[in-house]
Amino acid sequence: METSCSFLSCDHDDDERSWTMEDYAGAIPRWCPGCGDHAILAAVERLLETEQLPPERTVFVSGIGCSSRFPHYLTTYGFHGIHGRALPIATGVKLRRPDLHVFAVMGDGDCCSIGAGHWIHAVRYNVDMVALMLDNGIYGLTKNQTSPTTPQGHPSNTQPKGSHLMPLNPLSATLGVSNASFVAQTADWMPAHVYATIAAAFRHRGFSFVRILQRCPQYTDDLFQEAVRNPNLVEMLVHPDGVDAPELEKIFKNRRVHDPKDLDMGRHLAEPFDRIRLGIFFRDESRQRYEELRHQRIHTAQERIDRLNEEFEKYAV
Amino acid sequence: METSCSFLSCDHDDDERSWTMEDYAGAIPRWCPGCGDHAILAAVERLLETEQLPPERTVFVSGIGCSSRFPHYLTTYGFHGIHGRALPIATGVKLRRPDLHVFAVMGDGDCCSIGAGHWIHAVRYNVDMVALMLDNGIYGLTKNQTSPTTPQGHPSNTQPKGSHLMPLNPLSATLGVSNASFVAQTADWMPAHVYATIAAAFRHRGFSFVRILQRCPQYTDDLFQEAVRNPNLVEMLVHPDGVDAPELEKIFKNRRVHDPKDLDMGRHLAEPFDRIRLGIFFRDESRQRYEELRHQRIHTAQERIDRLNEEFEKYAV
Amino acid sequence: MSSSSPVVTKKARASKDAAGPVVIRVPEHTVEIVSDSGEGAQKCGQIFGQVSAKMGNGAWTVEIIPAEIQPPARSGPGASGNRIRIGTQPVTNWGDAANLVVAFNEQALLARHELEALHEDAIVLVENRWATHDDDDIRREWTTAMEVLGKQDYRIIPVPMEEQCLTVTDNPRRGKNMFVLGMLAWIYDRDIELIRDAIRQSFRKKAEAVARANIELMELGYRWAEANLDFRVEVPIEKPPTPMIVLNGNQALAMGAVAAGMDLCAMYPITPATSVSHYLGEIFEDFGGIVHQAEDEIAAAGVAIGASYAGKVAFTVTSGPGLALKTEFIGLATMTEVPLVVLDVQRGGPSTGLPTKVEQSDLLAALYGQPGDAPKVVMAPATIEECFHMVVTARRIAELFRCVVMVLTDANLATGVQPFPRPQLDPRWQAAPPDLRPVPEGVKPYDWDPASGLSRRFIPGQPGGMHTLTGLSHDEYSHVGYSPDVHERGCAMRSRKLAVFQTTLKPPGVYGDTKGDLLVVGWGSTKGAIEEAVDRARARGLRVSSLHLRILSPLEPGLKEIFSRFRKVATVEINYSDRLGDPYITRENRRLGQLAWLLRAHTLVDVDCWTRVPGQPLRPKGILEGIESMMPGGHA
Amino acid sequence: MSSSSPVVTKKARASKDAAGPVVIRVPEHTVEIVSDSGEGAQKCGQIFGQVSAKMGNGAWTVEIIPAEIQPPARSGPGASGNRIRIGTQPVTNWGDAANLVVAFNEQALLARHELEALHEDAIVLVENRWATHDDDDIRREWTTAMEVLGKQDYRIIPVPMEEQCLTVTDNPRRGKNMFVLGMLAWIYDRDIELIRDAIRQSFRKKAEAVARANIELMELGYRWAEANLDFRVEVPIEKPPTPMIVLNGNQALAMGAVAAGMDLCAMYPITPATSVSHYLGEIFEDFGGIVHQAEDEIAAAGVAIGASYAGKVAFTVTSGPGLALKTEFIGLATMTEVPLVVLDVQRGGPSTGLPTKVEQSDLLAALYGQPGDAPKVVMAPATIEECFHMVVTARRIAELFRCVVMVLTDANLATGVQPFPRPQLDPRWQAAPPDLRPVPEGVKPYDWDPASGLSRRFIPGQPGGMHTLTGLSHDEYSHVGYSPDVHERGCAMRSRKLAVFQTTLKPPGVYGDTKGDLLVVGWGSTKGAIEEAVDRARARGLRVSSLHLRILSPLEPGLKEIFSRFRKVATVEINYSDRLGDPYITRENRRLGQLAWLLRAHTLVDVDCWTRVPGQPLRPKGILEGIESMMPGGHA
Ligand SMILES: Cc1ncc(C[n+]2csc(CCOP(=O)(O)OP(=O)(O)O)c2C)c(N)n1
Ligand SMILES: Cc1ncc(C[n+]2csc(CCOP(=O)(O)OP(=O)(O)O)c2C)c(N)n1
Ligand code: SF4
Ligand code: SF4
Ligand SMILES: [Mg+2]
Ligand SMILES: [Mg+2]
Repeated sequence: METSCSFLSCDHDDDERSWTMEDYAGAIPRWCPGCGDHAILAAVERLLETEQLPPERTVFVSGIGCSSRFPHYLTTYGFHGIHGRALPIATGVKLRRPDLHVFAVMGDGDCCSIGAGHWIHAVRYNVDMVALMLDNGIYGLTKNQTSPTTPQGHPSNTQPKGSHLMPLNPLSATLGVSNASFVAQTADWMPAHVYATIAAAFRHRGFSFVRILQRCPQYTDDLFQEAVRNPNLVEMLVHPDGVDAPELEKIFKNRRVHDPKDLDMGRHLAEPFDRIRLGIFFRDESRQRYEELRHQRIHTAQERIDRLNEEFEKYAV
Repeated sequence: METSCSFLSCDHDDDERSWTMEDYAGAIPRWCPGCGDHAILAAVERLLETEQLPPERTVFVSGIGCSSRFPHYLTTYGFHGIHGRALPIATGVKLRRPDLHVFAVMGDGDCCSIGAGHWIHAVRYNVDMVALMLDNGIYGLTKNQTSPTTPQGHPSNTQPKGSHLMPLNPLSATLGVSNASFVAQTADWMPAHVYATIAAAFRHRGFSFVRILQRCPQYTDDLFQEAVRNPNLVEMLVHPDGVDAPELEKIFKNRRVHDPKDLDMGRHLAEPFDRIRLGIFFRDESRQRYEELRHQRIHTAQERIDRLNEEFEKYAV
Repeated sequence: MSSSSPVVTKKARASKDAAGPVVIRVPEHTVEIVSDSGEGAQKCGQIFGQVSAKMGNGAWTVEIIPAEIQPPARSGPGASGNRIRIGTQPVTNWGDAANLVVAFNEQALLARHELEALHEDAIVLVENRWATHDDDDIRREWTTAMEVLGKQDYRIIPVPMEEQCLTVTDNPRRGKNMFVLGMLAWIYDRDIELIRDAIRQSFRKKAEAVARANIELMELGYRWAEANLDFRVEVPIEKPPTPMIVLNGNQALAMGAVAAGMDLCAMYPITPATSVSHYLGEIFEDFGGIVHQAEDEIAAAGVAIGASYAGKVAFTVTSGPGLALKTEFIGLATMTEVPLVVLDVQRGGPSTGLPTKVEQSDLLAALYGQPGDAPKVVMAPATIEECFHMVVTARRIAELFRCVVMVLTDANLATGVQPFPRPQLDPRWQAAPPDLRPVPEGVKPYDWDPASGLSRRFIPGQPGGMHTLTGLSHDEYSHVGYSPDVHERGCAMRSRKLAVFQTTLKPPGVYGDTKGDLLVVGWGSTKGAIEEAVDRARARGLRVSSLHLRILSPLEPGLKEIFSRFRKVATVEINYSDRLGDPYITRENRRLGQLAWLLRAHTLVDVDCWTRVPGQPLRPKGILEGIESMMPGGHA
Repeated sequence: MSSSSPVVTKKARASKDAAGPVVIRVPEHTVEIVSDSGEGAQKCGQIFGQVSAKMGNGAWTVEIIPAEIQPPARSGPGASGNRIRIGTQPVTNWGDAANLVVAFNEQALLARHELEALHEDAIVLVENRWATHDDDDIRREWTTAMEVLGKQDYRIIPVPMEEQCLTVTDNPRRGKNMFVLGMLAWIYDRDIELIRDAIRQSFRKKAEAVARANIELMELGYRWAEANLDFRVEVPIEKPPTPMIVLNGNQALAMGAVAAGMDLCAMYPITPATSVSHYLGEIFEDFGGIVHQAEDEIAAAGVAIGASYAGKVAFTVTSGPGLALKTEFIGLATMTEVPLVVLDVQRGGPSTGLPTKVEQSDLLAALYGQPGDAPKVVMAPATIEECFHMVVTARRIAELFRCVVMVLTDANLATGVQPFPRPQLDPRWQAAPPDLRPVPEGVKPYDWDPASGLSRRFIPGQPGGMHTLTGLSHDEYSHVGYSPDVHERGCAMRSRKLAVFQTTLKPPGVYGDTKGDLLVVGWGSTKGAIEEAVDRARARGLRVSSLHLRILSPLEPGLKEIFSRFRKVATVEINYSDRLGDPYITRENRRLGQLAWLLRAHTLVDVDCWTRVPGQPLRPKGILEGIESMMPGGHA
């Protein structure tokens, strides 16, 4: 993400401060014990620390859901918005303030159900931010309703006989959107991989969509249990341009070379399959970024007045 | 589409009536001269007549836009809804009344911008209906604003220096959605192909998404001009299971065999390319249809009372 | 009083003082059970309330809900549980304070104390393991809490809940609630067989052994209480004359929809409305109905409108933020005259606000939220019984008047549990199956009766009825209108229906004398608490009456006349209002409670208000104070 | 009077009656130009109005807009054009009826006649080619129309517009409007050079030849009129003392946003609001601003909120259906106290309603549309000048009070064109650039002044200010609140700000005597028409005054006192209200105009109303009738 601050007269760039993990910690997380969100938060804190992002120049925007409590648990700027609408808010922030590091944190219901329209369009705008979708395959906060990513047959309070439809594949959907520039998947139970993936997302200039498979012991306890226990159920997408988490090499033996430039293959790999694939499905640094296309020089009050007076001339009596 | 009427005690199925094109005509269309919507309306009337759909059992639902005036110009049941929301209304109609033939007519802004969330989910629900997206690459009714499908660089009233972003590809986006079952493209200036495509869409049991390239002489006059003049700029996707419009064979020489079963290839073919591709990109009759999964037997008033009394027992004091 | 199968052994009894326990005989008693979230106090309370009601006590159960799935353990705000108020007579509200509290930890207890939830001489049964916990901090917290609580007049009885449970289970955290249930069963002499049934019902989806283990724990609690406690409480039972059922408000709404013959509930999850769909999710298919969880609230409204248009009235159910999203579609339904029932289970606002807590602040948004003139019927049940019946009525009005009917309940009704007379179901309550007979020649899609604005709608499938509905201004043929008259006329026809409906209504009754010094006006879930407060005020000699509104749009007739017989009129609402005396607040700029505002415009009477937004139901005691402060001559 | 460069040759003049034309000298005159959509009557009218204003006439231009892009040719509802009322004094509204009408076909003319748009002795210039058209139907239509029109006292002058145009162009349909402009230029003796400039400006995006051809056509019309017409109209010019500019309301809103230093307009297209963004789309980047066309209205609100949160106040602009969709986000901005300006250009409702037509029916939705208690400032400009200045004010209030400010205009202001004093721009009107200095130790994100509720917000980038905004109920630290007090307090702080703002306001002035029989109260675009009607009523001896509200929430002070000095108070609104005397309508169930309703609740005065929803601006004449009908003792 862009860190230049040309546009505002601030001078934090050359400051001498440095931050530790603790500096980024916020309120004590109130997620259930064993909730995958804890690990994701830790990975994000690690990223902030590694990249030494000034807390005041970092903004986490979220929707509503268990996952969307995220910003409260960090000491950065945060905006816990409304359900499904994290992305428009985050877009507004970044459009106005390209100097800020913007993260959007969403749940699967938040992003793929009520927020679906914004999601599609955020992918298309390709505004530089990291979008994390914490996918537990269920509505957590509202206590167990089917989400678009709930596996078919999995019962919930609104579909007690099991989810009716096959789940929506958020990767395929994202990859279907023109101007998509970064699509990756990781899983909460592999902190090193989560870290490496969001680090790659952060480095990517554009809208980086990361789906994080997230355990919800409360409502979808069985969803990833097998995959957690059996590393063979996971296939790692690897590539020199991909996610680098060497410490995982030993555990996860299923490795498949995939060049993130290959969109057709990325789409193909995103399709359901008997294993869970993690890594970068697609990346294209050359896609146009909306905030860059729209970037404007800031004008002084007097410049504005002069220009407006000129405009008045056209309409003068 | 399903035509059984088991669920209501009506007996039109075996009626002896027959309908002519005139029977389906409604108010005089108020589209601009040369507007592609006229031809699409004619093709739809032809379909109604060919299939002899009883006007009272046929419902056209639309949003708001030039294109969404469609239902007014037919003598069937119609619901000219609100901008972007044709699909939820149509879904409600079909869920409640599987015996009806349901069509949804939308503009590109209607479907891909404000209606994007519903569109993604309608594809996923795969409720049996024909969804026509009349894509003129612009907001017509509100007089010339950029739509998600406006070609990059094309000026409009809101983006006078030209559309900022590359256009959204509605075919790719639809093909990215899990449970997609029918995705096709046609163009208003080839009435035979429009007809053949919507006929195939109508025959498909499921959500049939048809993007119709539509000329808007008022605001995007140049959009398809070249393709209209030069049939070589068009590539027809053909296949025994595809669209059949033999009268076009002579004019459109670029023909490419594509099996609609092949999703990977369908996605690949949907990607931007120097020609306009028309035909069926993907079809899968086996996808589950939400209204079928959810279908319920209708209960008599007494059955309901009895059952509710049983339920009361559980809570009886 | 009955206790069918004695689980209590002679031996256990023998260990007690020969004189036996003191029996506290009272016309009503209020119990609270509070635990950490996940420890099951709610289930315990629900069963206790249900069984009490089944035995014939009046009962009202209110859930104490933390705002989060998993709040920190042993934290005040995280306290989860129930209050159950039982009585010889019907109970209409949660009352003021608890007479008996069972707390799984002292922090939850302390929080309830701080919220003034305990009666001054409450009996408290509290888990004692924290007193001797390994963790210094916890022991210290215990001591500090006990010091505070010790200063009160409570009778605090430490109970070795966990220790006891460990004798039959190795996960006491999951079983403690049943132990407590058993204690309560002994204290209040509840029917053990009914309790066993309830436990079985509650665990019906789990393995049978689970229910068995829970029953065992319950019986353990029963025996422990018998052996160790020196008091019992007797709330005499007077069997009600009619058969009763016990439901919470959301179940009642759901059953009402079934009784109304509706068969599509289109919704998107949102607290505290969602449980309507949970309950329907379980039973609706048995009635040929389906719950459609849409992609968002907008789509839910659209699907309901589509389904209504295509046949029978469908409904959508939501709460504040979801209502906001349905605004545009509600306007469309109004304009096209597609009947639609919208259930709004109110929670605290604005915005995400207090998702699990009660408030009555959607009133004006329901009435006026839609841009343009969008007349609709707005109703509000005051009791759980009315939740049931009002959905039936709403469906009929929506159909007859081709309009939107909004039913406003709230988080208090949603989760409150109360027995009420079992409805005698009537087939005429149900929507008729779609009638597909041809439309008679010449009938127009809006064949408005020029006086009343009423017309019959056609539905798809009816030969000869083809027309296109539109949200644009339109004439009788549903053709888009281009002349000024068309719009004036459409507006008038849609508005006129409300006037017609209003003329069918009777003036509301006054609770208490029909004249006096103060008339308290309320709506929705506050009825029981208001009337109890009025009773107490009258007992103190105050000339106060109350009036409860069920129909907010159009307003019920006769209000001005009724108001004129009182020196002062004031609303009581769970709504924000500015208070006179606060900085900057003047009589002129004071923002009043939403109902007060409405009544002022309607009657031109200087309606005052006493409002609070505590995120919990109002207490009779609080309202009584409000009444006293507002008595003409008082200081409000 | 000036006509800089004479285009009129001696020869042309010579062909006229030597006596020269009759000159009608009047203090004001109203012209209508109507054509089929696409024939350019609007452009002709706009230039005529603009040039008239530039010359120093008072002027008011109203667009006559068909509902569709391409209505059928020669159809009444499809008539497109302008009315331009010019005067020696400033003109504040579109008046009653046209004194001169130029019609491109007789059907458009007939439609205007039927809408009573023509003065009884109007002069009519009508294209004559239809009289001799090849198509029998068309000739018949012409004859029928002329019969109807012939019965009136109009002076009808057929003009061979097309025939004339064909002498210089082969596509007369596209050039006729310029021919007409030329005729008008001669009739009203307009400054030809100004007209040429305006034509050039208007075609600046096209090839230069286009402007040239149009100027040629204009000059042709001028010469034709000079040669053939026997009358001219003189509306004397009194140069206004200050420099003036001529804008329509949407341009004024857009320029106001620029003057306020805003640099993000997030919107989604919707009539009649969109042209704000069209205009900004052209100029905003020159100021460092951008127009963001979002995927829908919800996203537009979200982007504006995000941008505001991140620095300077941003705004969103919409109309009814879009406002409905922004409801939830407006609640969030209110709750989080993120300043936000929402411009709502009202159109006819409910639902899609009358997309291009004026109405004032979003008032209550603006005030009360959000579930929960969502206090916000609602303002409404009454003139185009106020459109400009109110955006500047709105931005400042939003920032100072950390609140949502809604500015309601309407389709009449949006497209109306009027000269007003050129604003003297002030740098202090502009939002300061984001201040990123560290937050002083100890300052909380909601450091509410306990009396006023005011606090300073921090924005991202300020060291030490890190906090998380939330739509949940929260305390000063923006921490989610779990106790009743937190919610009560938050509600009070948000509400208090309105009271503080209200105490800074002055009572509105009364137009006319400050006491009398009837006080007419209005808001928004109706001011000019109301005051003109009041003038006329007073001229007839009626004791009527008027009062115009600009701030609707909180209401301006002193209303009750002002009202008390009149025997009767009534609003005039472009809103629906039930009429007494209509079936079923009683004093009790009558639904009043939205402003009337608001004022009743606020003042407890029995405010009556006279309202119409014709989809066009009210006429002074109509209001005058309303006033007469409502005079105490009158029959309302
Ligand atoms: C407009 C609106 N609709 C519904 C809700 C209720 N709601 C809160 S969170 C949520 C879904 C939570 O699921 P998800 O997004 O998957 O997040 P999770 O809790 O699983 O992390 C819903 C439906 C709301 N707050 N606002
Ligand atoms: C909620 C809402 N937002 C905006 C509008 C205004 N509006 C009407 S049609 C339209 C877009 C039309 O474009 P498209 O959907 O492509 O249809 P077309 O007119 O091109 O056929 C818009 C923005 C509206 N009616 N309602
Ligand atoms: S409910 Fe699930 S997602 Fe929510 S905090 Fe608990 S474990 Fe996590
Ligand atoms: S504006 Fe374009 S889309 Fe609309 S009717 Fe005219 S040509 Fe067709
Ligand atoms: Mg989730
Ligand atoms: Mg379009």
